[in-house]
Amino acid sequence: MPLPTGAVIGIMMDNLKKRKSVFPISHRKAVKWSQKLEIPEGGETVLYTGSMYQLLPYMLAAVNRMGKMEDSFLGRFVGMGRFFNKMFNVSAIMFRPKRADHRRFRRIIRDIARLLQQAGVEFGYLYKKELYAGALAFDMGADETFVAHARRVHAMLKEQGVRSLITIDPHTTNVLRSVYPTIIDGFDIEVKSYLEVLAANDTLRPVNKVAGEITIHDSCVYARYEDIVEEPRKLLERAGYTVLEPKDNRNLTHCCGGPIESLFPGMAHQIGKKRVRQLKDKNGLGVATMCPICMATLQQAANGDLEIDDIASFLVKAFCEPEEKPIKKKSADENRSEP
Amino acid sequence: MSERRIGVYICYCGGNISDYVDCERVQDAIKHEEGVVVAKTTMFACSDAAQQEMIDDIREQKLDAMVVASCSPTLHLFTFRGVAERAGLNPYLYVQVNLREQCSWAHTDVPEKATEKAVHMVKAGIAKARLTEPLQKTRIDTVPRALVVGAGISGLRAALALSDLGISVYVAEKTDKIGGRVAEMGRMYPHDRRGSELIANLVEEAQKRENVQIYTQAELTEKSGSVGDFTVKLNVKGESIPLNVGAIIVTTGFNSYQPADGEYAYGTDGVLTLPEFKQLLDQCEGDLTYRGKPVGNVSYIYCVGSRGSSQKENPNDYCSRYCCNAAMHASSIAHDLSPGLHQFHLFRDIRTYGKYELLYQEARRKGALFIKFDDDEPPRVEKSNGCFRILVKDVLTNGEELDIESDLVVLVTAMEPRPNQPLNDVLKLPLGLDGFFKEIHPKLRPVETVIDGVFIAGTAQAPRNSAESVASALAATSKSAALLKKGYVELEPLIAVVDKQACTWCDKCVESCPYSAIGKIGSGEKEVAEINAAVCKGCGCCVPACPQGALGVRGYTDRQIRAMIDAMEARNG
Amino acid sequence: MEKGGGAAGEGFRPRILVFSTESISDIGIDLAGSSHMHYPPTAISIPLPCSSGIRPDWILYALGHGFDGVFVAADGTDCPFVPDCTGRTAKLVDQAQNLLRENDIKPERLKMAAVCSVCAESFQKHMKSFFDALKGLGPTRKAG
Amino acid sequence: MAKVNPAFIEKVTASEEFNATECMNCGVCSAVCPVEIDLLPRKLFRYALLGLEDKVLEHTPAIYQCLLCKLCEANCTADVHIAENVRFLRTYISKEVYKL
Repeated sequence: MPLPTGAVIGIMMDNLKKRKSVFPISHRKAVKWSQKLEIPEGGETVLYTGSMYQLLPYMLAAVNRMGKMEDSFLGRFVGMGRFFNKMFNVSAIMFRPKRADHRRFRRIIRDIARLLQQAGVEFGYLYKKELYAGALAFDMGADETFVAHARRVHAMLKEQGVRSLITIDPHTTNVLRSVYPTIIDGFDIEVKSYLEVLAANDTLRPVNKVAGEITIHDSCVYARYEDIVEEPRKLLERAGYTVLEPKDNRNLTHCCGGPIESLFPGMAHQIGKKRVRQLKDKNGLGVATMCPICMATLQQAANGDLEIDDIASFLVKAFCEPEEKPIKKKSADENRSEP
Repeated sequence: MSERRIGVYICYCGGNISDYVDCERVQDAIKHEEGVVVAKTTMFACSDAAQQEMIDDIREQKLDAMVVASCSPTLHLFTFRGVAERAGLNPYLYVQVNLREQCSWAHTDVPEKATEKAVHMVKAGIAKARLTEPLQKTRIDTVPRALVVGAGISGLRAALALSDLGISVYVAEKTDKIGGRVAEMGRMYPHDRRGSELIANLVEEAQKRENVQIYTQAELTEKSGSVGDFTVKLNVKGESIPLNVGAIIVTTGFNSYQPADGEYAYGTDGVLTLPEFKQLLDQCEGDLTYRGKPVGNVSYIYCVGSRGSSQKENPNDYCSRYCCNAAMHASSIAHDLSPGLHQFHLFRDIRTYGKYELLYQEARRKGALFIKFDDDEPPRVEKSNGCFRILVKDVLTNGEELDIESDLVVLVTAMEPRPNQPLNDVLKLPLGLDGFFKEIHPKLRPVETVIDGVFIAGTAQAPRNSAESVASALAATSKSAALLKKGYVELEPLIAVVDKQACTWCDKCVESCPYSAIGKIGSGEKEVAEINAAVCKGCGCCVPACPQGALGVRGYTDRQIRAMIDAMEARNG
Repeated sequence: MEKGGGAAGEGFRPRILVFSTESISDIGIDLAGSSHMHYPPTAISIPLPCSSGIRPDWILYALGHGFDGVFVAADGTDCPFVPDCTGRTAKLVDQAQNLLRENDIKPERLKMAAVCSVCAESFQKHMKSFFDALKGLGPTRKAG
Repeated sequence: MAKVNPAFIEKVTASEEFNATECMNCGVCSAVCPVEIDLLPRKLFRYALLGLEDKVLEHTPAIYQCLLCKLCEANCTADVHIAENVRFLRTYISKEVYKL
């Protein structure tokens, strides 16, 4: 039995309305990636994470739970969950992400910021003021919720005097760049993906020698909604890698299945497996993704068979000096859940 | 012994013939045939060298007939007639034998038998050649005037174009109105001007011309003479007017299919044919209303009267080709009148070819819905509670049965040929199976008819839209002008001949002739049949009709046919 | 005048005269040839302008002079001259069959079918089946 | 028997972006769909356009199974905004059915 669609969406939309994000996530967790990078607060140009990378550990946890629920009697309880969620944070209790997941997604944002710094791009960060952009609400057709949220985001950006945004994932890029202008009169904030910013930047040159073949997995949203196709290839090549093109690529890329993960986990998994088979056909060092959803979904589908990582992780090896390892507090159990 | 001097050339066709037919054996078998003075084989009869050799032979050997046994006459009959002409030999003394298509290629499996057959074929060709006679083309001076029958958009446009070329034109319109169907059409694609406006402009222009004369209530009642010089009579409001013209262009237009009573509820108020609907649209200002009431839903049913769909006997098999485009355009106009209108197009296939695809796109963009039905399960129209219910199985949802309420039902009706019986009796133009006038060749001679000097254009010939009609009208104009401007015409001499001795004038031949080419003249003591050389097409229909065997077609005479049969007979030979 | 079918020897190959037409059926027959579609090589044609111009006595003449069958490859509805060509030709064939009967020749020796400009295959079939039928009938022979 | 309901047609076609009338029913979208839902999007839009509300709602799961990946759009010969159209149907359902 599939999950009750209305109830699942309902929980997420309620969260967006009440807690300004689809899954409630603490500010502390959201900004943790930026430690010691000394990024100024605010400014005209800001790096806008849109919380997507930070949300992914929660989504993985949720999907893990719901994937088990999909065909069980538990599925019926999701409907009731919505009722309780309005009063207290059900999703925060139900889905407890793994510490390792938090760490690997934080690492990617950090890599992106370091790449921008290395390229001499001047940018700030809104820290705790930053808000989720609302892509999921828009995709689910919860237009009223989405529009209200978008207005809130826009007002905040204006208040902070932001004129230009550097986004780091396709969904946030698309929503801010292509959807906001259709619902907010006079929306005049420039939105660029960091891939576009870096590709157009001439000062970014490799500092370490890297080599090998990397299979590229285009994001549907980057390729088909935002026409960002050449930039990631250019960057990988500039870094020193050879780009391998899988069967379905560029503007005909094959979806990872991720977008329906929260409603139809089983089906999403099948699509992910299909894509993994295509990617395996042309495999070198690994597969580069440019969307946290793609990365997570494909990694699950590959189940360790294939090295899949965010493009930023590959780029940072060539363009940046290795970072000093952050001091570990004890040897924590990596699979331990943390809220 | 024959006194003829015949040259025979057997072509290898580079192996196409000689690989299966032993050409030397054929040569041996025929070289002693009566009258043969030259018998040769050649690698390619059509090559320049071979042609020159023939010319030399004709001149040096004083040949008076020639046979080339090569490929199909459709390829090289005129080539070798030309060879004869260049050598000073009358081209009608040439005979072609089709060895390639009808012998070597057809019998590649039995070369021995193919060779035997080739011998028979060449012998028959020689027998025919032996009985050839020199013939001359008939030359007739032309009259620089033309008659256009029908004053619709095609006729009027043809008249102006002829006038431009300095050819005087008479236009005969049967009704009392000029402009035909286009005058009633309302807004037209793509310029969005009204049909009546287009017609008014043409008429205004025609009236300025001294060499254009339009007769209304005028019917063509008689035609005699022949290409380049016809004498015709018009009955204009009861008065008979004789005219002398060199060419006739027939643009008599079409009839709109009238559905049978009850066909898709036709006859019920609110079920309209497409032309009726177009008139309704043309009369509406502001919202689309019918009988004073606003229209909310319109359903169109396509292919009514076309493509075998009709509740009448003998349905039209053809696609009327203009109607999909016209319905799309009407739908678009209707939407512009009432943007809130819901329009449902129930179709079998959409054929908006060429640029008309844009109309289809436009209609869809304006919200028109297209519902495909199966040929075997046409929609049903029921009247209930003051509106119509259309019941249709939608092919694209796997046969979901839909129930659509509609205020109006528009039947997208076919174009049909006009029953022009009196005119057909006069002109004797052949009709196609579909009942429209038929051209000689749909691709190569699209506006000419078997009656030389009579051309067809517009929807008298086939269903088509006004742009295509005018294009064909202008084609007919240039064919007419090419004929009349030259000042004379030459006619093929391979026509019927009368053996005056044998003829007893029983007039059986007269009725057998499809072209009224046979008349009567006095010959000494008696009356005999006479062939009008300018009208006869050489079909030979009169030949078997004559009880006396007094008729024959040149090139296919009784003597020639029998001689060929004799020559082919192997058993006694 | 005509002997029975028994006169046909083992090697009997009936000869067929085809009356074809220059602008229609010859085009179809040509197409059979250019497609290398084999038919009995004893079939041989005399082209005319139109099948409605065949004299019935030519048919009788052919059957009296060595041919065992006559096939009229008619214009059919494609005729460029007369719209009712099929009817006209059929009438002539009727007359000719009567003529054959009068002369004690089996009317089955005359066959008519419309052969259009793309009717290569049907022409081939007609030739083969007519050939076989004539084989059964045996040769036509002039008396005496 | 399915009653064609013009009022529903008007509701679903209210968005300027909803351009499913331009669909030519070629089926390429269904052929390339990674989800392999044969219903989507060709037939779904037909139900919507014909005003067959029940049929549309019957296929709610399919409407949410769409990845919005636009692979169909990249292959669409009629430039139908398929993803946006699907999203619009979700909007309709979110509002009218889920009352979100």
